[in-house]
Amino acid sequence: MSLLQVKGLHAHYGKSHILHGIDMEVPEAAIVSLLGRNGSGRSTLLKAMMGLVPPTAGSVTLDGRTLSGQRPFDICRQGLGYVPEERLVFPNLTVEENLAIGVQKGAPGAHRWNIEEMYDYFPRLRERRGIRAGYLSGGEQQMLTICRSLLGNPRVLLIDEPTEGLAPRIVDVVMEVILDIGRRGVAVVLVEQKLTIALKVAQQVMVMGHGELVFLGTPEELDAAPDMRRNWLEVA
Amino acid sequence: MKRLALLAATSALTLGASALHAEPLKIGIIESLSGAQTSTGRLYANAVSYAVARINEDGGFNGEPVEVIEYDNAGGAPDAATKFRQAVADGVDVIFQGASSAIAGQLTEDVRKHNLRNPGKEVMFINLGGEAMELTGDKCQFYHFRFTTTAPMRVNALVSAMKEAGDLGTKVYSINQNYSWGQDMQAAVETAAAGGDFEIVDEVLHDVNKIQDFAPFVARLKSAAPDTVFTGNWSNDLLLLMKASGDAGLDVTFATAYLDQPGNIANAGETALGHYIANNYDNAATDGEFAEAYKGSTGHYPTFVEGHTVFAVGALQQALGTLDFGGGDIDVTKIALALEDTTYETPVGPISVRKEDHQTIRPVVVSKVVKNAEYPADDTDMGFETVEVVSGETAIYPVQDSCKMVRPGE
Amino acid sequence: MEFAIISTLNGVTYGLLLFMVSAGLTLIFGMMGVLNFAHASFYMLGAYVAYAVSSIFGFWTGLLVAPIVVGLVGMAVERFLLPRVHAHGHAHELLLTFGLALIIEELIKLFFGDFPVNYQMPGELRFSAFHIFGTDYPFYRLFIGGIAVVMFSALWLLLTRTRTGIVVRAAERLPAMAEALGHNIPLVFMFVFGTGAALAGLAGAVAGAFYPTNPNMGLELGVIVFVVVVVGGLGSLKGSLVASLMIGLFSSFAVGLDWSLANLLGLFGLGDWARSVGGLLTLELSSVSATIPFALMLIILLVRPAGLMGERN
Amino acid sequence: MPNLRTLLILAVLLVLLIAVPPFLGLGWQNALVNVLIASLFALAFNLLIGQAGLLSFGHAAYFGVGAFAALHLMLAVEDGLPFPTPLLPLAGAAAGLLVGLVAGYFATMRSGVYFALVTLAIAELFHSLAPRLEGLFGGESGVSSMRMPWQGFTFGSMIEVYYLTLAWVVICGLGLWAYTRTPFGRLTLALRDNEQRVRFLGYNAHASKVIIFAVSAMFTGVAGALQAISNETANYSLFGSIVSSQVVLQTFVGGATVFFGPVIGATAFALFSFLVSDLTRSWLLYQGLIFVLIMLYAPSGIGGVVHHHIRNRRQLDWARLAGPYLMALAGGLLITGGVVFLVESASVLFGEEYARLRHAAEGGLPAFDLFGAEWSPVSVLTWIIPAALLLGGIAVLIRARREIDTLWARKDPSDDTLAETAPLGGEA
Repeated sequence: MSLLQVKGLHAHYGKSHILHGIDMEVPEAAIVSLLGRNGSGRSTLLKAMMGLVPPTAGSVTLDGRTLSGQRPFDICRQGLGYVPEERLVFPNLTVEENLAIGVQKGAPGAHRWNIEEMYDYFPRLRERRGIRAGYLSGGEQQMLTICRSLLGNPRVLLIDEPTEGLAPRIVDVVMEVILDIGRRGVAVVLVEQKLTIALKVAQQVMVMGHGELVFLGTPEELDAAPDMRRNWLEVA
Repeated sequence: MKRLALLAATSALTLGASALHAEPLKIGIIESLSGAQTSTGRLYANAVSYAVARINEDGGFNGEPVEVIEYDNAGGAPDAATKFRQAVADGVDVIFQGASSAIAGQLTEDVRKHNLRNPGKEVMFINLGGEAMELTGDKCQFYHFRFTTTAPMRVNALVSAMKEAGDLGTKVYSINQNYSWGQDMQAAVETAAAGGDFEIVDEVLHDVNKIQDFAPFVARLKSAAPDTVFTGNWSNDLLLLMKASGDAGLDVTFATAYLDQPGNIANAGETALGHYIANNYDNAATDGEFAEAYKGSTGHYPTFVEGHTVFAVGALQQALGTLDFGGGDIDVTKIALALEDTTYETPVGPISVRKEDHQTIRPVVVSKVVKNAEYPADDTDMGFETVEVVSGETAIYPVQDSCKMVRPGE
Repeated sequence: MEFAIISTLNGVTYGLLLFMVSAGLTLIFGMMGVLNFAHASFYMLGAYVAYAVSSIFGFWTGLLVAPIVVGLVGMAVERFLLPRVHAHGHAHELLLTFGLALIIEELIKLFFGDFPVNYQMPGELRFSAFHIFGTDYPFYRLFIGGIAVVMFSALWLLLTRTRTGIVVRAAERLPAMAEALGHNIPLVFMFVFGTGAALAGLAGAVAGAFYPTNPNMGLELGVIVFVVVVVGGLGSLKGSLVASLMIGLFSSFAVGLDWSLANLLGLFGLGDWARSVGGLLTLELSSVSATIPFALMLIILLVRPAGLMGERN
Repeated sequence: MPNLRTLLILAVLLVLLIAVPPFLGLGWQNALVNVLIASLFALAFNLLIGQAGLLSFGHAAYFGVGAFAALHLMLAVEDGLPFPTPLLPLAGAAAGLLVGLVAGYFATMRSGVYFALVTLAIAELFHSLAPRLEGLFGGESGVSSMRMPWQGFTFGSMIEVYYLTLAWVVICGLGLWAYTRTPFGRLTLALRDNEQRVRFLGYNAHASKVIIFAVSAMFTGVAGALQAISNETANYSLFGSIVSSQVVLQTFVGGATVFFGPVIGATAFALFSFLVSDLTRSWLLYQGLIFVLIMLYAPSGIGGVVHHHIRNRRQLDWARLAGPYLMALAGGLLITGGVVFLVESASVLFGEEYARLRHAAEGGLPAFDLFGAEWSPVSVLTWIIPAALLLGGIAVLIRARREIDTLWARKDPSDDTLAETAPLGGEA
């Protein structure tokens, strides 16, 4: 049985129906890339799993335990980590305080992370540990949000567009860290716009369109399906 | 309790046999029965009800028990205007009101206009507590009667009694609320300076019931180093002022007008000792007969405004006694004329109406806060001891030039 | 000199009392965006609870119980009432607390009557702290100030030095994000609201024994507290401390200053003209000292809406 | 656009308002004048909150300004200025507009809570300065004048004042309604929903807000002038926070989202104070309770609930709904009974008179009179009755609400923007 299972998930934003019954599975320690055009519902899917947008139907289970219907903080404590796309650092807190917020001692993750490891991943953050996060650059803020969520020792980490707007050099650093996270036994669901990156790191690829899952397979299988890429991924 | 008109049970019995369709005299109390001044408004209303019950025990008027209807003016002039019209609609003949000069000003104007427009259906207004000078000055009119003191009367009485008792000193500080009543008090203190042989060291007018912390005022007061502080402050403004000066350990005597408001003595505690008040009435100045009778009926001795309110109704009762409408229509103008000629004997002395401006000439009781008083205040061991009952002739001041009263038929 | 020193002392202690009341309001507004109209009612409630408790169990018990009771009331409001209107926006939250203020005031009148109640400081606190320029300075004023200072320090340490404080400050900006990191934000909100209410309750319990405890005390202080919070910067604890002291000192000094616009114009030789015009120009500062805070608030709102120390609008 | 039925209802209402009052007593005529003035005030206030989404906590300022302006004009008329008495409210309108433009210019620089606070501060400034400015506001006793006769009308009787007020309120009401139908009125509605878009369309959002603020202040000024004409006095207490907050209460109880909602609220409150304020000392408590309950359970107000029913009238099966609605009403009445009993008992038991009775009974708990019966505070029965009323009422109400919810849910909920509004019939 897979680590994370999503069954028939529906979600609404106000009156508009965004997710139309998503079924997906994430195996232990796997990196799954979630692809699709803007507005296809990828971000909403992550938020629905996290409980930030309460699902209107369907279920999310982690290791056999039902997460859907619970408050986000409970979901987090049971092993789901979330890195939002807007780089939501707490601007009035220092880097160190931002990291301290993420620490969850009782969490069940495969690896127990500590703040020093984070600084090893991104030495830049160590240099700026006393600075208010609001003053960090976009790349630094992205590093901070990933680290902050990792410190909750998640079993599955949901990451929403980590590379958007970053310089290529920093993109490489971030992706290297994501690969390392996967190597340490944490499953990752990665929403990614850049196809090459998404295919490079992932063991499994999913494509969403209009709130439904339209493709599920390996990166190689997606490569072999040009129709799929033309219809659901490339910008017309 | 508007529609539950208050009828004394006894009167119903004694009057049961008289004319079937006689017109009852209706008294309307337009008081602050909600809002910040509720406590005072309630006292006025209760005392009027008590005194009217006495009228009804004595047979009522015009062959019917006198009816009392209470109206809540919510502490504001606009609501009072509305309630006045309601009272007119209910057929009220005499209106009583006490808490707030502003409301008294509204009501006297309403009464004047109503009477102008409705000759033959006049309404009269007995003012129990609106002490602003303009009510018997600029705004004076035939159908308004003031059955309470004014600032000069209180100040004159205080000056004369305190001087005699040797408590006045030569340096006087005046601190008052910045509206007509407070300004009147300040003016009265200025006027009294020559006769009282004192010098006014400083004068302050401050916002009404808005100041939380009086310590700054006490600091200013202290630097002027007075012997006596005259203040017309009431409610919180008095209490806070007195407590702040007590806390600062100032050795001054307060000469006040409203120190006997319920709760003040208990709240001020020992700080209140030795301070003076001039008021219309004080239980300690009497033989106690009235106080006991009042207590017998209401369960407590008359406090604050209750005494003089009862006397106002008493004066009205005496005036009514000289009239007989034979059970027919009530002519309010005749009642007003009769009231003008009434001299009512209260336990502290006679009250009569000065015809020129309808201010009552009345004794003013000057008392002092002492321990182990005869009538303890607020369940404490403190209370008021009478220093002097200043006669009406001594306390009264000349009619104001601004009063141009139009008498009926003129 | 004497006037200046005494006025400073008085201004500072009064300012600290204002701060004690407004701290809770600032905290709640900063965190939840709710402008709690019932805050001054919590202050009054604190005084009355303390009065009721102290008349049986003594002053110190009252001082302890009042903030707890008021804090629980605050938590109940946050838990059961505010969520019902939350979906309709901040205006409805404001209206709800406004209605609650009306109800609390009327309930107090219902149970305790319209007169001031006899709530007194205990005898052991009724002494003069020191003697200055021939005046006693009451110890209780320092006591009020001292409690305010302790409160401010405790809050400051709590917010900056503890994990809970960090979570509170994080949730102030991004509550959903903080919750997604595993923090029970609904509980934090309830705790903050309760703490804010409890602080107001404590202020009421302390101040009620010094100033009279009556059903209007909330009304009288309520608007001033708004002024403090707005001038200081909605949500800034430091700001409301500064604003409290400013208003405290200001109302303390204004009393002794018979300045008017006419005096000012007199410097330019326009004094007689101003006096002949009268009206606004001849109003003395001392007689309108209660007006000044509103003018100050208006100016601040228009010139620097975030307040003296606020960081955002 | 108004359909025929709405017009018909309004016409009938107008005919009733014209034809009935001469047959009513003075007291009712007086109450109706207050209802009309309060209605206009609330309508004018609602222009801001309902149209532009701006919550003002200081509308007393414009009400008071209008009243004083009208009074000064009345004084001039008394001194011989040939100005027709029926047109006096124009002075209120002009003053309201003028002050509204200035105040609005500053207030609308802010939005949301900040806007509310600016308006609050402006009103407080007026309130605290007015008693100091004797020339303008007549000190604390205020300004007083008299209505002068004009063209055979003496304006001495209540009924004449009533018709004058009615005429102005109807005209202004229509004016306000027409205003919301103009392109500019619609624009301001967009302002409430999406300010960004208004800017995008090339309009100056701030200027638009100032105009709507000033228009609201102008009509508020007319209401103030009408009150001045009817009272013939005004004093600074008109600027008090009570005046500002009453109109807020009335508007939201009536419903800010429906044009005639504020009229419903104003009518309900004015009549409530007319009928109840002299009956019980706790009427402000009841008023507060009603307001909070409406905020909690019917945030769109009475008008909103009514409107909601009218909009969905075709889908509603009244044969089925009538039962649960009556049940809800019964539940509401039971709860009201329980609450009133408790409040009135408390007001007796904690009152001064009862304290004296206890004193006389040496600390005992003597029986007290309430609703024409005698109750002993130590008897269980005394407390079982209100408890039973309350619990029974709540139980009935919950049951009724569940049934109502299911019946409402049967019709398609998606077209229904007020789905979250529980249509509670009872305690309002």
